[in-house]
Amino acid sequence: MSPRPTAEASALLAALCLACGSEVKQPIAYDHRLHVGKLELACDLCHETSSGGEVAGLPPLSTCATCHQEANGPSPEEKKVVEAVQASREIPWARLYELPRHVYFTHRRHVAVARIACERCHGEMRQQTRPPPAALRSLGMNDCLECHRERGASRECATCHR
Amino acid sequence: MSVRAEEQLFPAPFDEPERAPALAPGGEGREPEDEALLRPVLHTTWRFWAIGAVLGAVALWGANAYLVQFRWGLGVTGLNRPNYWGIYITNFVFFIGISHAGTLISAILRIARAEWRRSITRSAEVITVLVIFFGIGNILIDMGRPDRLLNVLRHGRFQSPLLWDVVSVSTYLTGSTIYLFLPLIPDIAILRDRTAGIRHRLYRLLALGWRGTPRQHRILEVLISIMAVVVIPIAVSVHTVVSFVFAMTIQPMWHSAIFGPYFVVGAIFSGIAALILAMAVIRSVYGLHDYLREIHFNYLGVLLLIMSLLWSYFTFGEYLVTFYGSEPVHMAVWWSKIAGPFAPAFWTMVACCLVVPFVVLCNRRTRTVKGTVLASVTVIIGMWLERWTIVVPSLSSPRLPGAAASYFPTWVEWSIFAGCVAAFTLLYMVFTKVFPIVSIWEIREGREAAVLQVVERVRSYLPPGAAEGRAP
Amino acid sequence: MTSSRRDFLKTVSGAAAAAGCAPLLSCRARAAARAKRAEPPPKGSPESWIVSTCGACPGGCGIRARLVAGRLVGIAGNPLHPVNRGGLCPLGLAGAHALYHPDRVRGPLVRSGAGGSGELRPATWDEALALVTGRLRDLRERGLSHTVALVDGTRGLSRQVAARFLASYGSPHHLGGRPWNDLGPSAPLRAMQGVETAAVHDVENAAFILAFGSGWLEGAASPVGAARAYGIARRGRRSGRVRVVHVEPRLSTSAARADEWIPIVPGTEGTLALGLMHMVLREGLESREFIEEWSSGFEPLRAIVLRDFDPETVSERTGVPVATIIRVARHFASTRPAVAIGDARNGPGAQSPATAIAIHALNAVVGAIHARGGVLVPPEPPLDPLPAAPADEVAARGRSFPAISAPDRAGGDLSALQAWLEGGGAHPVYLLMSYGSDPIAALGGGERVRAALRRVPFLVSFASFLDETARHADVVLPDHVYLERWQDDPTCTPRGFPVLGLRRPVLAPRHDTRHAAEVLAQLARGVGGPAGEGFPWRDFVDVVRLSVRGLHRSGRGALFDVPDAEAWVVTMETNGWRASAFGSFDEFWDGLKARGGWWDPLYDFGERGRVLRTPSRRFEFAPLAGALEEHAPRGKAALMAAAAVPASYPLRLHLYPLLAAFGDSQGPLPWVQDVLGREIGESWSTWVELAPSDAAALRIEEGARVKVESAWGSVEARARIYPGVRPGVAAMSMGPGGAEGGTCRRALVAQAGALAALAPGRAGSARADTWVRVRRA
Amino acid sequence: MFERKASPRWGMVIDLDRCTACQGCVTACQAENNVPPPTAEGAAQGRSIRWMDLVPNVEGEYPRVKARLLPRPCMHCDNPPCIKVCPVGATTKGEDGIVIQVHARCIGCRYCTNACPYTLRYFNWYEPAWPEELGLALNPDVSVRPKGVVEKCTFCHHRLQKARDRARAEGRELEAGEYVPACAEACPTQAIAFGDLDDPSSEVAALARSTRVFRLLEDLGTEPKVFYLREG
Repeated sequence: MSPRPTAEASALLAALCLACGSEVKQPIAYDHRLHVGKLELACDLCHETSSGGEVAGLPPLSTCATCHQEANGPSPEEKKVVEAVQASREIPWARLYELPRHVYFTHRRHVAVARIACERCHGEMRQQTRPPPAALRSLGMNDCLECHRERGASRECATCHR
Repeated sequence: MSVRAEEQLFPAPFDEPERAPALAPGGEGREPEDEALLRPVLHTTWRFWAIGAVLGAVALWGANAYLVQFRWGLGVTGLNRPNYWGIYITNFVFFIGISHAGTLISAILRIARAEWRRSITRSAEVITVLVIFFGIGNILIDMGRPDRLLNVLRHGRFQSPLLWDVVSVSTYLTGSTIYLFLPLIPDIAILRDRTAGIRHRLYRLLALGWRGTPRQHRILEVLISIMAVVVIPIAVSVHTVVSFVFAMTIQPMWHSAIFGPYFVVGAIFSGIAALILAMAVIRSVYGLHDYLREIHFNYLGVLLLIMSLLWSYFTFGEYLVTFYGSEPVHMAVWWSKIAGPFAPAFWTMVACCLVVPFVVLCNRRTRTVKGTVLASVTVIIGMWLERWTIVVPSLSSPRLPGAAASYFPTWVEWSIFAGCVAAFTLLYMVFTKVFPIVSIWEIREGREAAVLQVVERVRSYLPPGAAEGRAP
Repeated sequence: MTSSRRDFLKTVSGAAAAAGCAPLLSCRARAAARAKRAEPPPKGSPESWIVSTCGACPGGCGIRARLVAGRLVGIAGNPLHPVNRGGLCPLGLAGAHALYHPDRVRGPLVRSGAGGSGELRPATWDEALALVTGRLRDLRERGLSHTVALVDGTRGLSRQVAARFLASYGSPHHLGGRPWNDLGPSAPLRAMQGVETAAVHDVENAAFILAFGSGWLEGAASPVGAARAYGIARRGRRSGRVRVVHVEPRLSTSAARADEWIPIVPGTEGTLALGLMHMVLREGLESREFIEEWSSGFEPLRAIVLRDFDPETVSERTGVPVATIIRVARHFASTRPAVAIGDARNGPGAQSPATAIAIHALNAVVGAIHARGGVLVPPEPPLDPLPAAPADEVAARGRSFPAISAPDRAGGDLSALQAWLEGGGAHPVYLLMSYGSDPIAALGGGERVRAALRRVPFLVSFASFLDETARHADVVLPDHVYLERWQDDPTCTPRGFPVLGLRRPVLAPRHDTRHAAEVLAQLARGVGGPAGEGFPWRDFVDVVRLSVRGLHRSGRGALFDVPDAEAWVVTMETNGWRASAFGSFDEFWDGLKARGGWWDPLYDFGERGRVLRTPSRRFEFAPLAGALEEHAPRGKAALMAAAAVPASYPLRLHLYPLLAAFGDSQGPLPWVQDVLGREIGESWSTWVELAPSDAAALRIEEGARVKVESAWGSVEARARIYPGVRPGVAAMSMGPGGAEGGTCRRALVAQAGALAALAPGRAGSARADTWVRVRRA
Repeated sequence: MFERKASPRWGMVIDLDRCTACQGCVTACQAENNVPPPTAEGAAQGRSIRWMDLVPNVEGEYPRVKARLLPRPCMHCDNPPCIKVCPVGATTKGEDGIVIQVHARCIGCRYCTNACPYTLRYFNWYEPAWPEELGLALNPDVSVRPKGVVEKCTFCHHRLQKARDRARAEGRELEAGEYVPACAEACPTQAIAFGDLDDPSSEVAALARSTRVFRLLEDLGTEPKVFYLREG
């Protein structure tokens, strides 16, 4: 047991810190603009549970494998994908968004029920040619509350905190 | 208490005539007279360091105990369910109560123009300012999440009596500090002129350019008067809202309408006792027998006696009313104090707060320095026990069965308590080393102007006829 | 308060000596004792539910296990299971802690120290199995196969596998070692009805319940089943609220829930039952129909009861006022249906068989046998039997030796085993296996019991937790816990409907453990000969599948379903149709897995032959009359003499069960431990309850440390003054047994030890006549 | 967006005539809500956390002794004394009447625990800890509380949210019985009924109108939403 006064100390920090910490490095420089912008793939094609689940989810290798059995172009990044697919090695995608432990959020409620566009919280991911090292939009409790106020959703503490 | 009542109550002269200083304005020759007041600031003996080291060690021990608690949680205390509050909250109420020593008493005496106040106000005000920190500190110590202190400001809810405390106590602290500082300015200026080096620079800064001009004096007097008036309602509010923390719940023997005045009376009571004790110590340690005289103790002793009776009246009322109400839940707490596990604390409290002070103080022959000090010591102990028997028994007898556990503080809690007392004493000592503990300029002012003023004032009380006609 | 003050003084004096870091050090020690902070599985992890059967106690409740990210994160009741219908007791709900318990045996253990030293070292399965197989083979080759005994706490197919093993191996010693609330053959049913099954009481339909002895709710064979039936009888049926009268020396939870509590002298419940019978007969309230048409041998009993058990005598003996006896008797006999419930427990503190028979006879006198709202005999589910076990001449010879068993004794086989080992046996026991049982704890533990077990040179345990027997074992072959294994769980509902619950693993085994039945098969194959041939199955699931084919073929009953479906099944079956179309066997099997089991919600009150299997095909009163006749020459005098108080031990010891203290198959679970004696506010300690008047006379204060002493030993306990204890009685709760030590183990265990110390090896008779004295420690 | 009818008023009715005091509810609650396993030391100090507790009350003298054993969750008062005193708004009452503790905001002053006349709020005296692997059984729907904060029964509010999410995602209203706290679900005798007190057709509303009904410390005016049905 370690004393964690500073770690969980701060309602201050924790509430504000949806995407804090150091830079997130992805194993492969995935191009959202190419996939989402140009090829017009839907977000939930890769982030499978983003409409109905609790977390959006990161794509399993099988999802990549549907297109990347063989190289579609010369990109060195794609080569890594193809190698992974051929070796049946899962790609260790890193999570960008980490909720504090006491915050409970479900995509189901926000995407399936409230039909909020992904951009509202995640910013213009479709414009990104490289994986961003941090969340495009850093969300805090006030951002949640603002949206809840706008949409007349519940602003009771227990809606998100347990 | 009106001015008149005050003076009738204390028929003795302000000072024995043969010792009365000359009325001439102060000059070179007078300096040595008040040198005794500057001596503690300018000269320090090894005894100071020795006592300071001991107190410092105890304070550090207390700090260490708090670190233990901070690291592991409040589990290191003896608290439990249902005894969620214990010694820390007792200390909080107790220390805030002690803080009424200074500002309130000094302000009342100032407004009442009780001339004998001049040598005691400073020492009283210092108690206030310093002890408030420990009052607030005990609340912080009691918090499960001291790291979330700022939540009180960010998310404060005014429906909670605890917020009233926060506002009231912080206002009181600010007011008291100003009220302590204002009368210090002329004395700082004296020190500024007597010191060199870093101390000189400090005093120069704090003296705010005081030169003692009549205009400055006038402004200072006005400010002090304003603060004296302002600080009284704040002080009353402080202990009222402290009592409201308890009274606003529906816990048996907390939920009481007289808690506000009861707590205020208790606070002044314990405050006077603390002041007497502090004066006695200063007087003997720094040899200020000429400034803190028998008469001061005598007068404060009478005040203490009055407060003791007032406090007893409230206590009697509180317990009698509960007894006649005979609500089972209240009676459970009542009995636990009268004849249950809290009976030792309760009856010691009665002995300390009523029996001893009454016997000692109502007799003029025992109302000496020693007598008042003895009474003060018991009152301080008794008032701590009073806070204890208010905070703990109500929690120990919850309404629903199944949550009964007894509470006794652990070494951590006792250590922190000891640390608080030691740190307070140490800070008080340090204060006496930095500033004169008896107001020099007020003493001088008293010598120079007050006697004439008083003569004038006393004359104004009397019917004009005969006296007017036969002027000397 | 005193202790904390003492701590304070201790700390202050210590602190005065030490430097400023002392308190930090003392806390660090505390930290080492405390465990780490834990986090739930990551949010958004997929979740699944698996239906299985609880195995924390023999109650046989259906459970649903919630799995998230490969972790068992919750257990809930199976709402389809007819025994519990979604409800669960603390033990079942804390099941995940049994799975993740720090005290589990994580792999095979082999003794490293001297015999009985309890020193064990980890071993491989190969090594441990070779050790046991070698011994078994050696004994068999030397013609000593009959010196092997197996104590068996299981039921259903696990029990059959053990029986098969012994049959082929050649030993007659298949001993019952049931946990003390298990449904086992009931003594009165055996004696008076000639039936070798458990009796169940149709609480759900009873209008009047007269409960004798301790805790029929918390000590029931299926606590959840009994509680559910109680709830229905109180408020869940149209026919009105049941009235409950509870007879016990202590105001137990059951007594507190009853409409009337009759405090009685411990061990005299049988006398009271006969006193009530006396009043019933004297007032002509007996069921003539049952007595004349269904029973035989009543007249001698009538004569004895009318002669010896008049209310005055009974009142003097039992301490129950005459007026109460008359009133309760009238109420009991004139309310229909009414049922008297005895104490179903076995083992230490259980009711004596004579008492159980007297209570059963009282039921018979008012016709509450095999009748709605009375005592029922549940039918067996139509399972396929396993093929006959192969045997050779060695096996046959071994089996011809006389068996260590005494099925009609209250302590059952275990006390017979103890007597056997203590020198009463025809031949020594060279190898003892404890299988689903902890014989040392079940016998009450204590030095005498341990010494008896130490006479067995080779002890094998299949325990999942290091229980008392395992500690003394030579080899421990750890079983899975119930959440990790396949098993059948035959049981019944309080209305007498047969139930077959299916237990299946909710998670892969966490440690290097093996299914005990499969290990037995492995041992058999290792021994070779017919024993090896007797187990052609790959694993235990195959055995279960083989057996439940019978259910499928019979077409009777139904898979578990919502309560509303019950009426449909009943309608169909009473009209002679198959209620359920099971489809193919695989479909049936999948249904069993998905729903949790099979049951048959029909109790045929017509089939008298099934429940009365005595030679006369009638209910026999003779066993009771015979037992009473033995005392007859002395008559009343004999009854009165037993009530004399031994001068040096003035208090009677009353042992009562706590629901949460069941389940001797697992380590104590902290949550369960914490709710143990909630009604008196004690949980982690050993305590003894005294009546205020006794405590005052002994000058014992509430919470004082006391010594409870009997002629056999003494134990330390905390005194609790409880107005709900009959004066002259010292009441102690029954712990589940087990050994000391371990992460979560505490005084609970000491409680079991208390019994051992006070009444060593006196299982079954401890309650009636253990006299103690209590004094300040 | 979220068109709503009048909010339900969740309440509980505990039928003491059915209850056998088995304490299944107590353990069900502890397992569901990640209550740290109690220890002997903690129990001796009166620090065990039981959001749902069995409150024993023994009255009278032998042989006329009556023992009443009351399962006691949070009363979820309509007029909760705890909320009034919280200095930081860490305890709130939702529209549906459930009184909730926000562990992330609580400063641990324990004013609410003292203001509650039922003493049913609990405090984390230490960092909660699980011996070795026991922590694997933690429920992901409920956060593990840090040391130094107050916690209490939430009527398993997380279950309400899950049920409501499911219903919304399927485009329907929440059905009766879809949201039940762990204690009510586990009760072997179905002594604990749970539902919308404002819905006249609900079981709880019907039971709450029973002549057997009483509430704990009713005279304090806290308006508890937990009702008891007395025996007999």
